Amino acid sequence: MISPIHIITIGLGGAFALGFVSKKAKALTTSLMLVAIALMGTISGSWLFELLSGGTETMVYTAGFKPPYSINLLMGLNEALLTTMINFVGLLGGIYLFGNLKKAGSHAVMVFLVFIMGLNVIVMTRDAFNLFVFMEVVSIATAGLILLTETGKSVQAGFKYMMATGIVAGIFLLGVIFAYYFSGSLNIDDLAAANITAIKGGAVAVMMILVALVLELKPFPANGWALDVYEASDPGVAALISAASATAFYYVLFKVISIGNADWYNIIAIAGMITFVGSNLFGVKQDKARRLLGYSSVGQLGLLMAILGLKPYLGDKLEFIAITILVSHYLAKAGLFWLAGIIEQENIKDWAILRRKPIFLVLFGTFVFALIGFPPFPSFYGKWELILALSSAGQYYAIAFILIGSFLEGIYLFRWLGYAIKLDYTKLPEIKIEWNKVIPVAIFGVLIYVIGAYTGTQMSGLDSLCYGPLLMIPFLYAIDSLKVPIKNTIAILGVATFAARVLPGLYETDMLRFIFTFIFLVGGILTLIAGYAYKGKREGFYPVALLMFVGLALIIRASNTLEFFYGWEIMTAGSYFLIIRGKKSMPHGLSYMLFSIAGAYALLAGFGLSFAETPSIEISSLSAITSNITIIFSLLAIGFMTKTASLGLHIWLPGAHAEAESDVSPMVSAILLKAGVFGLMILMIAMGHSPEATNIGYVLGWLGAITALVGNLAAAFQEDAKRLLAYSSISQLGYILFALAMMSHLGWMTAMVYSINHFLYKAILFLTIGAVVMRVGTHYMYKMGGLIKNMPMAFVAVMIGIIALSGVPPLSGFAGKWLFYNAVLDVQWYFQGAIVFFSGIIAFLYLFKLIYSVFLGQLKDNLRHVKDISIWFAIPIYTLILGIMIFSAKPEWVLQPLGDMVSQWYPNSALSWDGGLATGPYGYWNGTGVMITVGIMFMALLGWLLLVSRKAVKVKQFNIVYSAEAPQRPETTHVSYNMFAGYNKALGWLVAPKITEFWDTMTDWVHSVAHYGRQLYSGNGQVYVTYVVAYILAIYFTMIF
Amino acid sequence: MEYVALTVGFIVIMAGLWAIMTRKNIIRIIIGFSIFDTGLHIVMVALAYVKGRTAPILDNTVALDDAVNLIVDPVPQALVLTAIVIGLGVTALMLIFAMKLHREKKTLDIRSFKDLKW
Amino acid sequence: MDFDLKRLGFTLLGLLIVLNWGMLMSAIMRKVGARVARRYGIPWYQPWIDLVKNYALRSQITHGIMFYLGPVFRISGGVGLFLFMPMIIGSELWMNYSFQGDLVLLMYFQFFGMLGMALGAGEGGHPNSAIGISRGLSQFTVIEVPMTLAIISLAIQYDTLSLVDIVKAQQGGFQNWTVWTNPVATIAGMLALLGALSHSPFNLVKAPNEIPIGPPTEYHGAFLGVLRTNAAILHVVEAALFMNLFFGGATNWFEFILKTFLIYFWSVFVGVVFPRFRIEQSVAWFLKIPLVFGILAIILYM
Amino acid sequence: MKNIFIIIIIAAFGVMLYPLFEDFSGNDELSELASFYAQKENVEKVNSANLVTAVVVTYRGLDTLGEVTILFLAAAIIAFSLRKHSVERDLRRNSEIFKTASKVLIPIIMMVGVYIFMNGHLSPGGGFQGGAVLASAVILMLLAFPNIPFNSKLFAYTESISGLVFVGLAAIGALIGSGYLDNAILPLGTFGELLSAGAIPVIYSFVGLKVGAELSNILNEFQSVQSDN
Amino acid sequence: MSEEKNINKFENPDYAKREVTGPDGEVFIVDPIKDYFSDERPQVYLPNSIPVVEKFLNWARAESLWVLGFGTGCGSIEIPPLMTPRFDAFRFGVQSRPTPRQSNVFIISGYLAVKTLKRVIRSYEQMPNPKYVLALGSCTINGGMYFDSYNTINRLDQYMPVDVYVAGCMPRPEALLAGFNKLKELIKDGKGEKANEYAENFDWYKANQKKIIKDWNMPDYNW
Repeated sequence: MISPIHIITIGLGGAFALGFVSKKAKALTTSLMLVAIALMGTISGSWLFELLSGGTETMVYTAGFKPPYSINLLMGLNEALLTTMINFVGLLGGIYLFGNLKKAGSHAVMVFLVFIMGLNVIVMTRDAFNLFVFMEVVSIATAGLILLTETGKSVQAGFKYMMATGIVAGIFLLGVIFAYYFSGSLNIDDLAAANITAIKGGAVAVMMILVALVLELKPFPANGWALDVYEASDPGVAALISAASATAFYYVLFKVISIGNADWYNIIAIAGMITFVGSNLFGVKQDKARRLLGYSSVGQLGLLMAILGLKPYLGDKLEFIAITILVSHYLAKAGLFWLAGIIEQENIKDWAILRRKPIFLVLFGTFVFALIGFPPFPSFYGKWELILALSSAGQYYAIAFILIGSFLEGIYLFRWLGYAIKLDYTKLPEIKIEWNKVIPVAIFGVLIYVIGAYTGTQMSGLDSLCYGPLLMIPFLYAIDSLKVPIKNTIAILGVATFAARVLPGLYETDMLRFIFTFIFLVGGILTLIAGYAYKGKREGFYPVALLMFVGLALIIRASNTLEFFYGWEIMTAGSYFLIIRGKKSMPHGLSYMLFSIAGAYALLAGFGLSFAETPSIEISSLSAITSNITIIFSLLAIGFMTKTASLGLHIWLPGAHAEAESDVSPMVSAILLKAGVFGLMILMIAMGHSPEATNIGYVLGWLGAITALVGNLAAAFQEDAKRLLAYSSISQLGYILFALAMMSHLGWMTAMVYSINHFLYKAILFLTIGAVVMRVGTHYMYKMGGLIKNMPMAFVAVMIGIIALSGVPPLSGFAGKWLFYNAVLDVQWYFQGAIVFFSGIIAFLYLFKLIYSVFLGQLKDNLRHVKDISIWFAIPIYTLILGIMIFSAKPEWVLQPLGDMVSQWYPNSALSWDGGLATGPYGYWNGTGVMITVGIMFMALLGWLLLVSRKAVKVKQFNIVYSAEAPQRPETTHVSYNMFAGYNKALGWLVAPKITEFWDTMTDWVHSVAHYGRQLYSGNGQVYVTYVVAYILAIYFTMIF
Repeated sequence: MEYVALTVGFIVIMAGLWAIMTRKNIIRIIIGFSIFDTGLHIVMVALAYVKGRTAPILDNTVALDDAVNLIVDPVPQALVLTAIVIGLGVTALMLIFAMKLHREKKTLDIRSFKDLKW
Repeated sequence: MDFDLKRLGFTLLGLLIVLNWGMLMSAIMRKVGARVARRYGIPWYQPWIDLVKNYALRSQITHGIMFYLGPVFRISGGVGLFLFMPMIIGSELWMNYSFQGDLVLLMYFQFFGMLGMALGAGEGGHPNSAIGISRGLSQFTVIEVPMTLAIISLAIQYDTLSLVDIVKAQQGGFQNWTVWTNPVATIAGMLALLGALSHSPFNLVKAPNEIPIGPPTEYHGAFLGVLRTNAAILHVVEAALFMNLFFGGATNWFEFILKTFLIYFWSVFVGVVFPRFRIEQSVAWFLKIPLVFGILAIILYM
Repeated sequence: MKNIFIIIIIAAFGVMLYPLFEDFSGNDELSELASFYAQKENVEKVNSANLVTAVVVTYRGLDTLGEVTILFLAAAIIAFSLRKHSVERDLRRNSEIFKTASKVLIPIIMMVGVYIFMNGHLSPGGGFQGGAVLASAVILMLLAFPNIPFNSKLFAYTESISGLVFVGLAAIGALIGSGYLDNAILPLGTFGELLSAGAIPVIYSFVGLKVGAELSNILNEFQSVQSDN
Repeated sequence: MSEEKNINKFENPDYAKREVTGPDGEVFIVDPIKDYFSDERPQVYLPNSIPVVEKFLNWARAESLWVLGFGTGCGSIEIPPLMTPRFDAFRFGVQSRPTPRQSNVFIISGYLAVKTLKRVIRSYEQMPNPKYVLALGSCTINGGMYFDSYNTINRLDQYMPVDVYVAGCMPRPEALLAGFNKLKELIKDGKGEKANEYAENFDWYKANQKKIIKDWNMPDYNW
């Protein structure tokens, strides 16, 4: 093996040797530098390989003396990994900056090379003063690189940087020299062993060293200078600072922290968490792309710092967590900065330009998701292990801080992603493609997946099947340029194959999973069939749709919480992309994502706490929890309830469902929401039997009832057909939540019946209305009307859908209502039950409004020639109608297996079957009989009417009695707008958007705090220096008190 | 003697900080940094001092055999050399920045360079 | 389910009785109204004549298929309600098809006709129909709240949702009637009945002069005949429901006629005394007084 | 007002420094580390009379390498960032006395500089000091003869060669000696002689050249953009 | 020329042909009169072929006279007293309905302005067959005191068939009741077939109507 010291030889020697190369041969100079970095990378890489394959770490001594007499360097696994990372990003960064470096000449190239070399040394060195020297090397080189692209701003940023690092270096030097005085050594290991913190002066010296290192990591709020550097320097340089420097300095803190006493872990943890939360909070208000990346970088470093500070609680997981999160940050942030350089747009709203080359958008999305910690990226596993470990250690505040910080980061990153996906890009210029800039980004983009997959294989408990189906996604993306029918067929075949493999076995073994798999996959196939109606390419639809279905399938087959969470996040990501495809979906996609992230973090915290209770991540072990049930159950329930859009957490739903595409709305409404239901069921099966859970169940019951009421009332006052259905979904999910919360046999039967029914009729309604909307080109019901003449197929579908939804016998909706009554009386939830019943009647208001305003009443001028809904929509719709009909005619076919299933958890007390006659504890009901009776009666009466009015003359729409006048315009004759005005006067106050206001106020607060808070960064370098000094003092006084 | 040096060093450090934090002229701020560095160097030398001893150069007055008892600590002296050179590099670079800043806005008032903020 | 011809026959006979009784009852009520206004009033057979005339009108128009289905839905709702309602207690055959479903079925079957009516009237395309329906639905939602609370209270009291069982539990003397054993629920239910029968003060739905008779504005001839047939049936059946719930049911047709008459009379009695509510007023009213009684009824029996 | 705040901060800074002062008690003995350097057998291993030089060049040679790098960096940065701006220079004429005196002094100063770094391992002084003296000669030259053609390429090559020699010697130490920067790759010679202490004088000489060249370069760059207006 | 201009002045722009763009971009012409109104002609409905049944039905029609409450002129003030205790028309099976669809008897009460005539025709045509017209007061029957008015019609039966004429200026409610009784007799005798007469002579009636009504713009028959 080549001694790692030769990294210095190559780096410095190369830099000096470059002086000989002709100043004219600029490309040669730069290429030589890249060769030098590659050689350095080869050395570190070979060490990494060696150490990973079981080699021993090596200590390099200089001058032929052992430490402390001379300087020594360590090449261990960490060092090898980090130097490899640094050299790799250095190499790619060099390629990226090729043009700039070439232009700036050989001196700049030398600076670049020395910069990378210096970072290598500060990772490896074990001598405090040597560390100081090379930190100075790096900071001067950084200042030089900032000057690489010389603008007024970059010079200012550079000067601020020099001022801040000047102070920091001075403090560090002071600390080092006193540490030497008190301990007699400059070697870090000796300093640690000397335990000089025991004396006051020594403690101050250690404080100075550590606080200087912390300051190098840009802690909040003493980091204004760093943000300026990120913003103003060349993106390629910023990428290096963010990826390489940060990595190196983080490791420095990592190795030097041992000189401090145990308190220091706390201080660094707190500093880190404040940084993580603080800078992400201030980032919320930022709209300059690179500065925002700076905020994010600083935040991520804060998280890493916090992780280091939490070392005492993380035990042997520390390195895994730190490395996964560090690597994610390293790859994603470098990639993002590079992207920023390629597209050259300052304002984040202009990042829509990415859509000119969709592959960039994919890369951007990848990096954003990797930063937030979505699977399959490494940070997902890091955060998972972090939360689990913290929970086991009882560090609840730390969990809260970390999750809040991550959430705040999610706000701006997803807003940004939303801008990129949705805003208009036609006015923006073309992207200039320079291959040397694109290749590094692409390599990092691929690498982040590879490393994520590798990390996944290192996790215990994660089945390889968890990422197998994900391979469909790149495949579908690869064929994205094909036409819709081909892709649709492939997608359907994919889902169908999966369904065919999974479903038959499940029916015997696990009814619950069978039902939900059926809803997810068969529902998926049916909604995908509607996709044939689309023309053109529909770019990007199929990968994300499949992503959602894969996520759903993973949730079902998860056997432990890790797999479950993995699937949950995959599903969230897929559904986010699906939702945001709608024309006006940008804000709704964002709010969906934010609620989803918040929910996911609640889940994560819940899973973490449950892990702390049982030390097992098996889902079945949830039932073994004996203490903390209230908090765990609540957290998990809240997490699932964000998906089921319970009251308070529902505001994302109406917009998201309403603005989504016609065949996406049923996917997200009829199918996706059931994931939350499934989660709640899993949770309650495991934990529902404890008295604490029963108490929460009581609360959930009320919540469900009120959700149902408010959802239906709000639906009745909508003018937008899809929004109406979306509110209806909220209330239906309220029913289901209510029924689940009863935690009794009948309650769960009700919930299951509602789930199945809601899937059937909401899919029908959303598909039909979506298809109608596709034809008429508006969501607003008052702009439609009288379409029954043009769209009889759609009308019949909606009619059956609303009859089923309203629960009117003889259709299947009644099964749910009947069970519901028995269940309510059984558990004695009379008032909640009455509220739910009330809301059930209110459903008539909006159902009538829906069918009347769209299909009945007056046909409008411009809709006279619209055609019936596309056959590709009709096929799934009528398939589902067939399902409703079968369920209605033979409810026992569905209900009996359901009863057997629910009996596993809640023994059957009263419900018995005699053929088609169900007898509950309170009542009885013969679904088949009612169907036949009503059918015969209906036919007889229809026959009678047809007989007596056989000669009726068919007239047209204005042939109505109109106070002796004739209507003049269909628009003025169609009663639709504000249809339930009287009702609104009486009960409208119930649906005053208090909750939306609440969340709006919260958002405003966050933005206001961010707005006023970030004025801390006044832009004056001197002020920043003051912050730095004040920060040092703050840490000092914190330490002594 | 060493106490005096240390005290003076600390005071110079604080004076440097004062200059850095209050002077508005960039050149003065850079001078402040130099003062700050100088203070550090004084402190380093003060720490190296051993009462009544001489410089760590072995010549006729300092016998090789008894050097341990005759010289002051050479390490901080070596360090201070390095620190001075580093300080020189930093100062040179800062001056470059100062020059460029002046070229940009024709002023050296640090308060005028607030284009980057928030 | 076996096809039972005898039961079918009895049911149809019952339907005939109920239909004619409904006609007669509405004539009597109008007569009562006339006498209150010091008029002679219509002849007692007027409803039959009107019905015959309506069926006998020669020309008719139709707005489309739902225009046909609406009245059919409507009358199916009425007849269905009749079918699933036990009429005479103690007679297996007069129990109709009540073995197919319980009180819940009855409550939800009311919506069947309403929904159909709404659809049919909607197809007519007349704005007044839509206005009438929106008012009707608005009012209906709140009527059902005290009603539901009363029914829940009864279900708690009798530990069943089977109407047959509830009626049977009230047999053996009038002291067993719900009206005595659970007066609060009865009050709630009877207040709800006022709305359900759409008499003044809750007749804004029809509002004959402002939005000519509301939903069925466009209906005429045989369509109107069907609707009137249904109205006759429905009024009796609704009264019968309340009779069964609160007043001990009926053991023979005489008792049936007497009790349904008195129950129906209650709403007429209120109707001739009180002026009409606006829709938001009636919504608010039902969510105040009857709701309080409903809640009280449950609290008392919880 | 703002200044009061800063006074408070600085006072607090003083408070923070106080424990250092409080726990400082001067030195009565050398620390273990320093004694090691001063012990005879160890001194003989390096064989440099100036212990500071021994520490600087050998024991902590890596620091020195970094130090050299920093100067190198500073020079490089100044070079690439100032190159772009060449302004019209408008300079005063220098006096005849100044010019003549400079002609006499420059070679002498250079001699002194060379002496200082060549004897760095024996007497106070060394590469950095010597280099600085060399550079002072250059600055004198630049001031006296502003328009003299300055061969920056020569300085650049000097700089590069010196740097390479330093790094090369260091690497040779790692390859054939007992470690990176081992000075024993050359004969250690007799204690106190000019040609002693192994590679130290060589390294220090080149450091001196390098520092001189770098500082000269820096000064030249500054001077090239200087204007008396 | 000036004639045409006049017609244009009366024409309702809402019934003019208009060009419309559909949601899919298709441009087409909408002709409201044609597209929004049925253009069926009235039909003649034969009485039931079984005389007994027809007799029974006629009896039922006669005993259930649903009146369209349409205040066409000053005479309409005489109609409300019919329902008061003093006259109590309910006794005779006379009830008022608010919509022509459900009415059988149309009381044209008093002078008929041309403008009103148009509405009267529309309402009349919207009533189901069989339907009866009761002309109340001189103005309706022969113009009365408005016989030379430029804007009222003189004879209603030029424009629609009239079953019963109740003369007077104004006739009192008693006269109206007598008119009802007369109408009943007519119906019971099977003579209440004026609706079929209207259908049979439709072209004649239409020509008369169009002659006097300048701003016709409605379909020929209002279903």
